[in-house]
Amino acid sequence: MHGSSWGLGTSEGHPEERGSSFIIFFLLFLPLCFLCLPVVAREAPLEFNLEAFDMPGDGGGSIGLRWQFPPLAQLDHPSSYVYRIFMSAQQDGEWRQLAEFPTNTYYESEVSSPWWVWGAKSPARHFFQIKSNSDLQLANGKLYFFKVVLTDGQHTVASVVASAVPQANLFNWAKLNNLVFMLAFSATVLLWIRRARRNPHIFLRRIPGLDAVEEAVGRATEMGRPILYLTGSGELGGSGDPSNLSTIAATIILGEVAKRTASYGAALQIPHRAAIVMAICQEIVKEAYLAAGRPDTYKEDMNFFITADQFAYTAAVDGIMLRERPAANFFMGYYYAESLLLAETGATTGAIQIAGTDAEHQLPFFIAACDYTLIGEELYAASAYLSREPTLVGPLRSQDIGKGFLLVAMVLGSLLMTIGELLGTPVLRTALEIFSDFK
Amino acid sequence: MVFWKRTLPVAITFMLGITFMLQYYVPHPASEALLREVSVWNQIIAGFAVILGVASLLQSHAQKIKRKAPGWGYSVVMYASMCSMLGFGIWSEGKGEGTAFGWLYTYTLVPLQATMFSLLAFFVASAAYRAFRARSPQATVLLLAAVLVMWGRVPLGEYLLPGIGQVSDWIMNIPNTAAQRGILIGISLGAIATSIKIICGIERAHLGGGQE
Amino acid sequence: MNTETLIGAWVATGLSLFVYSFLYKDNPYFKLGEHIFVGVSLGYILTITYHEVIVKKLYVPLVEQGQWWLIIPALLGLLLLTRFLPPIAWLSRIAFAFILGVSSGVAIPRQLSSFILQQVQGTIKPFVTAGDGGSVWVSPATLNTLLLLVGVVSVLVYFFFSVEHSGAVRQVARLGIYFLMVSFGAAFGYTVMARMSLLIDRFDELILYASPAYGYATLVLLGAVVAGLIWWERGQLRP
Amino acid sequence: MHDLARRLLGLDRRWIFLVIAFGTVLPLLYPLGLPIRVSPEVRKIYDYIERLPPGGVLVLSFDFEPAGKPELFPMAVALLHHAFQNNLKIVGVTLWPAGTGLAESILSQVAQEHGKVRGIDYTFLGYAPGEANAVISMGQDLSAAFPADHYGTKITDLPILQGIRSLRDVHYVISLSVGFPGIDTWYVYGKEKYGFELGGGCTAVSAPRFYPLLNTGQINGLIGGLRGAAEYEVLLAREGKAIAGMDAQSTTHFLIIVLLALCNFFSVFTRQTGRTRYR
Repeated sequence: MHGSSWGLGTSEGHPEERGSSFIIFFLLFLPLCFLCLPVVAREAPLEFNLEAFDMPGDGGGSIGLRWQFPPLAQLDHPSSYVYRIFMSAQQDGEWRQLAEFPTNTYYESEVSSPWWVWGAKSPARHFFQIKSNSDLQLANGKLYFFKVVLTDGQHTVASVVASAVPQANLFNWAKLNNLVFMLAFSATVLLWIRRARRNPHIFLRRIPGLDAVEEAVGRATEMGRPILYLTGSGELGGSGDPSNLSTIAATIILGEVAKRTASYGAALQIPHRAAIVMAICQEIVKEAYLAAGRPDTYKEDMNFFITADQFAYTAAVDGIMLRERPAANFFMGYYYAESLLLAETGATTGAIQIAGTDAEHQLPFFIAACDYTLIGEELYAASAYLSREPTLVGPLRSQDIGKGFLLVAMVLGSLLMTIGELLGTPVLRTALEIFSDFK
Repeated sequence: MVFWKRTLPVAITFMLGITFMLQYYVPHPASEALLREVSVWNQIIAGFAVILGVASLLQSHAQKIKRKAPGWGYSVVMYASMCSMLGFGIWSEGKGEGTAFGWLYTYTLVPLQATMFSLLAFFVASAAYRAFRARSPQATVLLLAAVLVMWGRVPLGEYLLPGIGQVSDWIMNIPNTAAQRGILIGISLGAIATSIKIICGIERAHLGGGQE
Repeated sequence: MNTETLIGAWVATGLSLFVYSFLYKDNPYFKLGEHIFVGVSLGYILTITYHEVIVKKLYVPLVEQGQWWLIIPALLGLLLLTRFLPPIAWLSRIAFAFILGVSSGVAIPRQLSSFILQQVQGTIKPFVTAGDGGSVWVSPATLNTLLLLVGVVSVLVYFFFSVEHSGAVRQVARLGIYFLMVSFGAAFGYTVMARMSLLIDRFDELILYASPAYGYATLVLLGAVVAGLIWWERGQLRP
Repeated sequence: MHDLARRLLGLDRRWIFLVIAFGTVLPLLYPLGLPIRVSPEVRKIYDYIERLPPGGVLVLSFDFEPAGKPELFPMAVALLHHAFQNNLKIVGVTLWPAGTGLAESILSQVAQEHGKVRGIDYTFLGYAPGEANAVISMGQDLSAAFPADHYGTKITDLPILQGIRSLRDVHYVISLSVGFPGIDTWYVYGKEKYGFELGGGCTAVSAPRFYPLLNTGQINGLIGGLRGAAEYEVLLAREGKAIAGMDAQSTTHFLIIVLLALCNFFSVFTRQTGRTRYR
């Protein structure tokens, strides 16, 4: 195994170069690696086996040093000894001391680097990293020499000189798992969008909140009272607006509600804050009435504009609720502080209230004041379910796959971790590093 | 024209998206320099985006004044206060200490915004009394957790019932963390999926604006 | 106390009371306060953006330090503003394409690292603690670990949309909804806490301004606003 | 009973407004001074600052605007007192344009109290636009992100920033955030790559959201809301606005609890029958 190269004291087999081939290697022979762990120095007395190498996966300017514990017990007062790290630009000239530390610090086992980059971390080795800083500049591509000295002030034992070249790396192997997950998830998303295009009827469960629509409309018809539908405070004006997704979802669900009111013959009122959203809703409602076969009952003034102003709009809608006493209120889309005032007034009029939002700060209030609330992603799912739009259905499906994968990973991972703990072996913990984040 | 209006923007998004997605994995100084430069560029563009956001609001108020729509006088007030803030701001070079610009900020903007948001305290109270009913087992659990947390996070609560502070700490640290973590993982998968759609040109809502 | 502070206190108090008059009902004083607020905040944001971005990050490096390549983001920024010129509004798409391309690309791996890998890593933990000499025990901490895992998993199951919620899935999802409700309850409590803190701060300041040092600003202006509201209500009553 | 309950529930809400107003004003005028327990998440930030070496650089990001002032201003003041007492160097910055004025005035006020000099012991870099991009560019190269500080001094001429080329070189970053951009931005686009230690302060509204990050150590501590600020003041033994507000916080919380209880009590008598509940 590569254990033999550790004693060479040169820069040859540094982890970065070995990276790619060793990934496959380790995946297959992981258990074997651990059998090789106890490689403690048994050879010559006070041999450090110092090794210097370019630190893997960085932009350069950094060198790693590792060496085995010398048998300290041979010394007279082991605890009085310290390590000193020296560096030089020439093989045999001008040594500069970089650091001094006690012999019970800087272990290799403390290194946070995954097994597919670092291999097995021996508990019998020290590790020290030298980095460029304002005092010290390590130039990429230049050869540097290092030695480690063990000393108690009077006696000194020096290691052989090791050398290495800092390099700017092209790939951060520690991020390999991140890249693999990213590629896998991207592929899943694109694949399922394609599948949804071919077959838009991929199974999606019905969102229970949508059943409430039926009942709410029925009740309104019975009582002869209108239904009030709000699309929230989203604008649909430009890019990057967090409220876009939920506002679009709100307009899609409006289509479903309008189909029901058309076939039952209930009145529908949709007060607006944003002109663009209103224009879109007019189209959607008109289409819904057409689809329900009741274009005659469609009225242009079902959608009406109040004002863009937050509190004036809220006061006006509250006024409508108190005067007309709608049988059902729908609050879909994105909401700010107005949610409280709207839901409160609606609750006091005794209307059935159905809310749906991804505005996390408003969710608790809606849940407490409404009869049914679509929580966050449920709102998107409801719109995908109703619209069957491939670009909504596909990602929803792929997100489910992602969630399923992570869920299984978490459950199995925790079980394996527990078993590892019971058996007292670090192997399983190390293997689970594929679900960890490394820098 | 389709090239300029549709193909080119989609191509730009795709190329930059892939480049910066992969940049993350490449520690080489050249790749880092690219990230540095583009992050500075994006900051400058973000400055223009602020103007874009403000301007659309100004437009709607300008129209209100032009049409003499009801309440247009308030729009005039809005313009006047904006212009005075802007005028003093340019004059004092954006420095707040000891300038008229700083005075306007401290005595108009700060109290107005803070007071606006403090109205919500009153609304929460009245909604608590009139609307927040334990109408289902789930809502009951929500309200109970709310009461425990409200009780446990104030000195009087801990004085009346020693130990309740630890209970509310536990709620925050275990069940709340679990649920928020589930939500966070779900939302992040959704956000990543959306980013992928944008990069691949499947999601083009941001390319609205201007006729086809 | 200097004159600026005194005038400032009166102005701040007056504007705060204008806003609070909404608690009575929507009225012209509130609308006035609201529009002044929108105006000054727009003016402030524009000023800061002008000085901190256009001058400091663009003009100075570009003109004084000769970083000519900053002309590219400046042009892209200007393209953004073509949104207001309908015939060439489509040019803004190029700028949006640039911003969104970069930000989406930058976001994907970082979100994966921060919110998925880190969170999954934080959930995968043993349910037992190993002690010295091969002993193993279960502690409240490890029970919490188990509870955390159960919570995360059941919430994720609740947000599964391509699986029918029946049988075991239904039970797990139901558990998930209760975790969600506890969390929303906590959020509810914390939101109440935040809102009350805002109110406390405002009242603290109004009490300060009610002192003789500030010429009883709060009390005088409170009287004035109430009188104003009565006068306005009377005007409303008249046909 | 049914009618009475309905009438009581239908009470004009302005009465409730009045109750809340009195519940806030009275304890502010006549404080009780009840003891405040310090939670572990706040103590962690305090302890971390205690352990920083004198002369260490703390980046304090004022990611809020006036709406967050009631909760985050006392927090910022307490943190600044603590940092200046321990002779840390403070670099202020904000990701929110409307936070500029507040950040500027808090920093210079507290610095003055401790006799600190601008440019040597502290500085304010100003508003950084572009949210994620702002953090990334500071992480890549501070002088590219901020050619000059808020007062127009060139970054390279500032003594405080000698040896600080990017966020990689700072000892601690604390984001006081009112929403997005804020703590998450500093983690996802900052600590994730540049490896500095990150602490968070936030309004109570957003606090529950940050507990998963606290649990994994992605942020090393969290000061949540006015209560968190009060705990910090207790640790510092320096009474400020947050401790003073705690009694009013107590009474208002209990008022809300009573209102909730009344609402649910009355609604038992008014509950309409025949309504199906969904979920």
